[in-house]
Amino acid sequence: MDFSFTEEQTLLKDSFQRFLQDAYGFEDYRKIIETEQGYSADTWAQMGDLQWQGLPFSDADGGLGYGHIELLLLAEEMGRGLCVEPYMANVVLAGQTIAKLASAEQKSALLPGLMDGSRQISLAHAELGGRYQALWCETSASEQGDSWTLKGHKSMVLNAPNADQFLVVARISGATDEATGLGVFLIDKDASGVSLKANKVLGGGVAGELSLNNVAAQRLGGEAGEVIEDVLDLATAYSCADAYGAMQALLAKTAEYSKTRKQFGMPLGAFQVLQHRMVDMFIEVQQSQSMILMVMLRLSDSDRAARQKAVAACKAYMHKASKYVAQQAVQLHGGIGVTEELDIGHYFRRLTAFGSLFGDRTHQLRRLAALDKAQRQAQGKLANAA
Amino acid sequence: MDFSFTEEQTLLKDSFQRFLQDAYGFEDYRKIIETEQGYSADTWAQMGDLQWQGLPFSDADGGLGYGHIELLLLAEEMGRGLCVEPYMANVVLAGQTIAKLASAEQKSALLPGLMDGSRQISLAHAELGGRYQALWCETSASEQGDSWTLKGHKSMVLNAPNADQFLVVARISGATDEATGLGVFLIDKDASGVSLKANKVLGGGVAGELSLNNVAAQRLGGEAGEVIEDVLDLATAYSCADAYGAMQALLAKTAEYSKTRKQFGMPLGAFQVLQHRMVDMFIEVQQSQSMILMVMLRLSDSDRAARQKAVAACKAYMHKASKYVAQQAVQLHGGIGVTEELDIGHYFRRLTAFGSLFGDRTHQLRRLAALDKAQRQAQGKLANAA
Amino acid sequence: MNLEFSAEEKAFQQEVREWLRANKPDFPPSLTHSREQTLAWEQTLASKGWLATGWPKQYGGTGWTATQRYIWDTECALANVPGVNPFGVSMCGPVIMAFGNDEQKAEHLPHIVNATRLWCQGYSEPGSGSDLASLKTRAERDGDDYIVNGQKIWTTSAHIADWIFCLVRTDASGRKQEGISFLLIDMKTPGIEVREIRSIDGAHHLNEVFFKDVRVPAKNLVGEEGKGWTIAKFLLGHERTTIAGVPLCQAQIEELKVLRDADPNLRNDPKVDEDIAALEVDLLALEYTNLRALERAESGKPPGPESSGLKIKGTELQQALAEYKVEMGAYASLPWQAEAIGEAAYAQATAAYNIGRASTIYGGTNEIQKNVLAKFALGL
Amino acid sequence: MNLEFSAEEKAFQQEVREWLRANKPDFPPSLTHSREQTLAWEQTLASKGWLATGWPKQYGGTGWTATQRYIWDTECALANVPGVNPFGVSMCGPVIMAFGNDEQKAEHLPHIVNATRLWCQGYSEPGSGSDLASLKTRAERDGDDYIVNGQKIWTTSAHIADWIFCLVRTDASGRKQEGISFLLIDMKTPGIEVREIRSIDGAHHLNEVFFKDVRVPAKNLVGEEGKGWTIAKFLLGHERTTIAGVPLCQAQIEELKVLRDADPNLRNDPKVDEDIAALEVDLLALEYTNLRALERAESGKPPGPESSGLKIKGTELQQALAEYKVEMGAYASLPWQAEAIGEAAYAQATAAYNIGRASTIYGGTNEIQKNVLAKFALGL
Repeated sequence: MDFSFTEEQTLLKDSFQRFLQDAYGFEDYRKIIETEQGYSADTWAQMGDLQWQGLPFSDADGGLGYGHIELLLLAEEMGRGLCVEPYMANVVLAGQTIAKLASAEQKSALLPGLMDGSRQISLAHAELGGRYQALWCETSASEQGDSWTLKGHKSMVLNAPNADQFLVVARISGATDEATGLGVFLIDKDASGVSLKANKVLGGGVAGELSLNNVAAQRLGGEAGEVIEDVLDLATAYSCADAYGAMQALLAKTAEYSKTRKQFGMPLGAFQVLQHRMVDMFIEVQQSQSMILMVMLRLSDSDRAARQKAVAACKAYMHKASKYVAQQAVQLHGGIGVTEELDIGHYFRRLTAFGSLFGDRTHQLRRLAALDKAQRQAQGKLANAA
Repeated sequence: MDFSFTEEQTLLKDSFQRFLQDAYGFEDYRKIIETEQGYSADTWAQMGDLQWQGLPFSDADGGLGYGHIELLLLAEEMGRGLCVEPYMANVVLAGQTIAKLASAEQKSALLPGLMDGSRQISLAHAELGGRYQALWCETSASEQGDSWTLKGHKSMVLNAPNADQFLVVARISGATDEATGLGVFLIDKDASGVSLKANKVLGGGVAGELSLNNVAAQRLGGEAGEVIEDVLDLATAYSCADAYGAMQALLAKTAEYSKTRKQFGMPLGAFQVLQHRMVDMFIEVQQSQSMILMVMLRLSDSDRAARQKAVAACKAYMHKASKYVAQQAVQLHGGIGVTEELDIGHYFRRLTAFGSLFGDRTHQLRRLAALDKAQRQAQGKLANAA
Repeated sequence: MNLEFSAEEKAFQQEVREWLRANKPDFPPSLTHSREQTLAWEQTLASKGWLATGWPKQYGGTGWTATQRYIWDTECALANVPGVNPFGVSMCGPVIMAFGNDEQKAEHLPHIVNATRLWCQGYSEPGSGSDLASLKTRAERDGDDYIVNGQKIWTTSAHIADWIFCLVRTDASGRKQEGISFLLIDMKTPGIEVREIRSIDGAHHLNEVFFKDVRVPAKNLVGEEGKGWTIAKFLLGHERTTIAGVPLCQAQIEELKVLRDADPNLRNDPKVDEDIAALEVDLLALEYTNLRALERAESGKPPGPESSGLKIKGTELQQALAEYKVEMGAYASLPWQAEAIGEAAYAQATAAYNIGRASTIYGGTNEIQKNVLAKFALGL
Repeated sequence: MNLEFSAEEKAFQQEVREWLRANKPDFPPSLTHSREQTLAWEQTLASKGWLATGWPKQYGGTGWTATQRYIWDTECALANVPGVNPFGVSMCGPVIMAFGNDEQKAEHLPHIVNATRLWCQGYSEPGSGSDLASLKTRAERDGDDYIVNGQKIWTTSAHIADWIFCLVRTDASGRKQEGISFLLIDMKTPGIEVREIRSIDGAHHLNEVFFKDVRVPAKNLVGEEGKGWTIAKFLLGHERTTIAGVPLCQAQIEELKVLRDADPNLRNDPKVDEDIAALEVDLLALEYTNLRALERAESGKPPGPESSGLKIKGTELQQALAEYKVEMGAYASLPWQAEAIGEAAYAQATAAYNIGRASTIYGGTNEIQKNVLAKFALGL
């Protein structure tokens, strides 16, 4: 039994933490989120120079060859440091889709720019009609000779306004909610028939509503359903680690504030009710850490259902835990906690956005129950049930 | 707008409270619940002499002609006083079924004895297979000439071991969960084919599992579905009022205990965390009181759905509130709260039983949602929905 | 026991409903109305004589019963019209009626009841949040004036207000509750500076107000010097019957149902039905607790124990409703300060959830409310 | 990072599983085993050498690693065998090993490890619940003996125990934590009276123990006179890695699933699936927090911050599981001290829910745990 990180992992994490501390003070962050593109092009370029974007790609793909543990350690620092650079959109969502699905030729065309920060790509997967169902897809792809044509609408395409290209999940065959018959297609942002409406996103960053009206597209690899599910699971785990970083920051800042802020002649932290509230926050942070460790361990399980259960359980737990920590951090800060001027409110928004991304607690509990029932069925435990 | 009780109602309530205080000290109660019959025959007879059993029956039926408000005020005192006399089983469940369904001849045969306490009757409605569905019924009734024959199994027949007769809900026609095709049938406890297994019940009192193997029966009135639903709703409201009385007692006793019990040199009630806990209990008691008043007002609504919604909402709220108050009362009493020797644990058991009787919070929330959706449908608000 | 409206009350309800339908403003309610919007709507109400719903007729109020006010509040919520800025009508006005002199009444009440002056409230200070009595803003007597120095914070609407009522310290020698006075200050007085505080929802509701040698005529002192704490307590106990926000919650539940019924993912999900039913049950309990408080107010009785939990339960429910709406919206709740995607109703859901966290903080945190309840309701 | 069991550990797991299957007692686990049942099962374990799983080999323990103990606890829960009375093996034994002299070790450890003496714990007193240090039971030195007078309460198993270890006051002059001593007392000593306390679940677990002029040889003092509080703290910090009750919770979740799958009303209700999944998620977090604590113990590190919440979260989850089982049972949960109706598993559901409320009270209430955490984990 071993829960410790390697020295290399610890160094990596510490060095990224220091990088963010230098590049990303709270005042820098506040300016960045007010810009139209919603991230710092300078920081993004520096990250490219330092190869942070290349971290989870294999050596063969030109990356640093690290695994999901290192990726999640990075995410934790993103959350702690309120980093709004488009790492998840480019590196996790688009990058891992390409890495898992694309041909060698496509990879060599797309990944180098993605890794050095010069090219941005967004994955367009979500559609409002499907709520959180990963593979619900009305957007259609039809083949005409060598080329594909896309038609449909994608929502909440993260970082879309900054993207040079889009990866679009589209349906080639089958019913709207079927698991098979899906492909991933590459299009240029300026291609004919593409229209994009930009939005800011809660918690920082930007996104877009993408309308596709007979857009010519290039297909990446083959059947895409499992890859999309796996990439969304990795992105969910990544966002959990990000949330864990933010929760730690909120707890530390709240405990600190409670020691200095006085009311009725006593520091807030001397009131038993507030002490217990912070203990409850502390316990939730500890339990969340356990869930992150659990995901780190299980994401390398050879059983796909075990990986999915791990991610679903982690998000289900942390959605609730993160709401509690965020809400209580605001409550304990009082008035100053509901302003833009203090970082507390920004962590609150980041954690609120976390809850709704890629499926909320209810969605994940249902996934978990379905996966568990399938397993029990396979084990013959449901023999008598109907 | 008027939430006040009449002077007569207040007098009635006070006099029943005094009656219980005299007849029913905690030590009396503890002896009674250890007896096989689970109630005090003396007290029951005294209550009959004082006409308490006749309270909710109409003048025409030989009763005192009071309404549901007086009945619920009585129930509140039952709960406060930990009274385990079989009032709900005889007067509410069986009594109101007879009053609403039976012929004049049947009433005059059954009600006088019920009202003076000399005759006991239990309503056998529940079947485990139906969970909390009021009209789910596998027990069958078949007609042969003038007489009926019952076959089936009824569960949790309250006060059954003390009953002289049973009223059995049985299906004449239709599918197991259909709302129509139900009748109520009278049988003697000693009739051929009747077998009864006696149980003690959580929170006091006794019940029985009733097996009916071709039992000859007399039918009461006609189609019984609506009457059964209405009687169970009244019994639910009655049990809510009972729970409200118990909750008040727990709050008062806990607050009192917290002022005298010292730990670390201070009374428990001086610790802020415990103060807030008791404030939360206090608020739940206040909200429960509001729900009881709401039910009292709405139970006379001419709209049946409005009455059903009121009862469902009250029970849904109070199941949760009563659990909170009971659990915290035990927690604040510490070790002594989990013994038989203090009344706190007995209130806890009474409130636990309350939760499971006639449908828990989940059941009632679903009823409420279904009733509300039906109403919206009727109002045309669901026009676009499918 | 009886909760039926009388025939007169039913007729009143009908009249109110029709008037609101005809006179509803052309902008939707929001947390950040401009000065122009605020004045336009309040003057519409004032010209009908329906602005000061809690005031007696002698001061230009409606003279309504508590039941009429309940009907009014409910109809306003159902009609989805903007709320009325509370600082003049619900706070400063009643204080002047109860503690002000004739000159103050003549000077201020008409402007409030006609919505020709907007007010804000100068209570909180950077160092005194829940511990209001520790406030430090000084008012020193200088001839016929007070010279005011200090800072207020969390001042809602200070940027659109004409006047501010302030708690100031006129004497620092005794217990901290003593030496506090209640002062009315024209916001145009030299030395006052208003700075925006941007809120967690990205909007401008709140301000800091700085006072530097601000000269305030002594005639603007309400009540006696040093007795401001009495007035502060009077205001805290005021408006118990509307604090729970029941009508607003009712409108919000209805909105959740409409949103549910419009979305196949939600209307075919029994859990959503159950969740909404659970919120509705909480609201029903709150409504009846509120009605009990209203009945007591109506019959002139002092507030009973039922009223004490209204703020706690009301704000908790408001927060639960806001949180649930965010979760119903799923991806549609994620755009920020942006146009809606999907159902328009979700565009502001997250902002409302964010700023709604303030409801358990302002006006005495819920923790403070519980401290008070422990003492007065339970004797602990 | 790695959580795979090694080949040796897997073989051990297999061995344990098979042994438990072959040696499982013929009575089911309950909260109220008789003395005969307790001795029978513990002596079965002892004869295999598997009773003292936390002890080093030199005293007859298993000498197992923390991982082996985790495997053992998990397999025991899965096999549904009775637990071991903790007062001898997990409490008195470790105290004697750490603080006792050679004579005491020779006298007591073999009886514990062979299950030839049952122990109980004399800590709580009527006036000292959470405030243990305020205990009043006196032990006065009289030649080679102490004379003990006073009363203990909530003494689990006192009615079936041979010996009791007690905290007693040997000096009342200083701070209340000082002057407390740790004394071993033979329950057959004249002057000891045991009275039953019937619990909320109707069963007999607990007792009051009265001491009237009970003469205890001074050689039964463990450690120094007046240093009992040090031993008490040692015991409180002990057994951190099993306090959460994870294996038991796992067995209970599995039971809930089996009950669900057997009942069409439950297995066709998606809400039940979701509720159970929510409990399972909480358990998974608890399990990994427990594993973290175990890993630290394994590698000889002091308990980390993760271990502090284990008792709080563990007892809350145990209570939630018990409560949910009652609600799954519906009417089948209502019979009391009676035969089952419907599924046999529900017959004891309510009793378990009732007595389970004690888990957040004993061993330091969860409120006390949070006081301690506020101080040590957060520095408040």
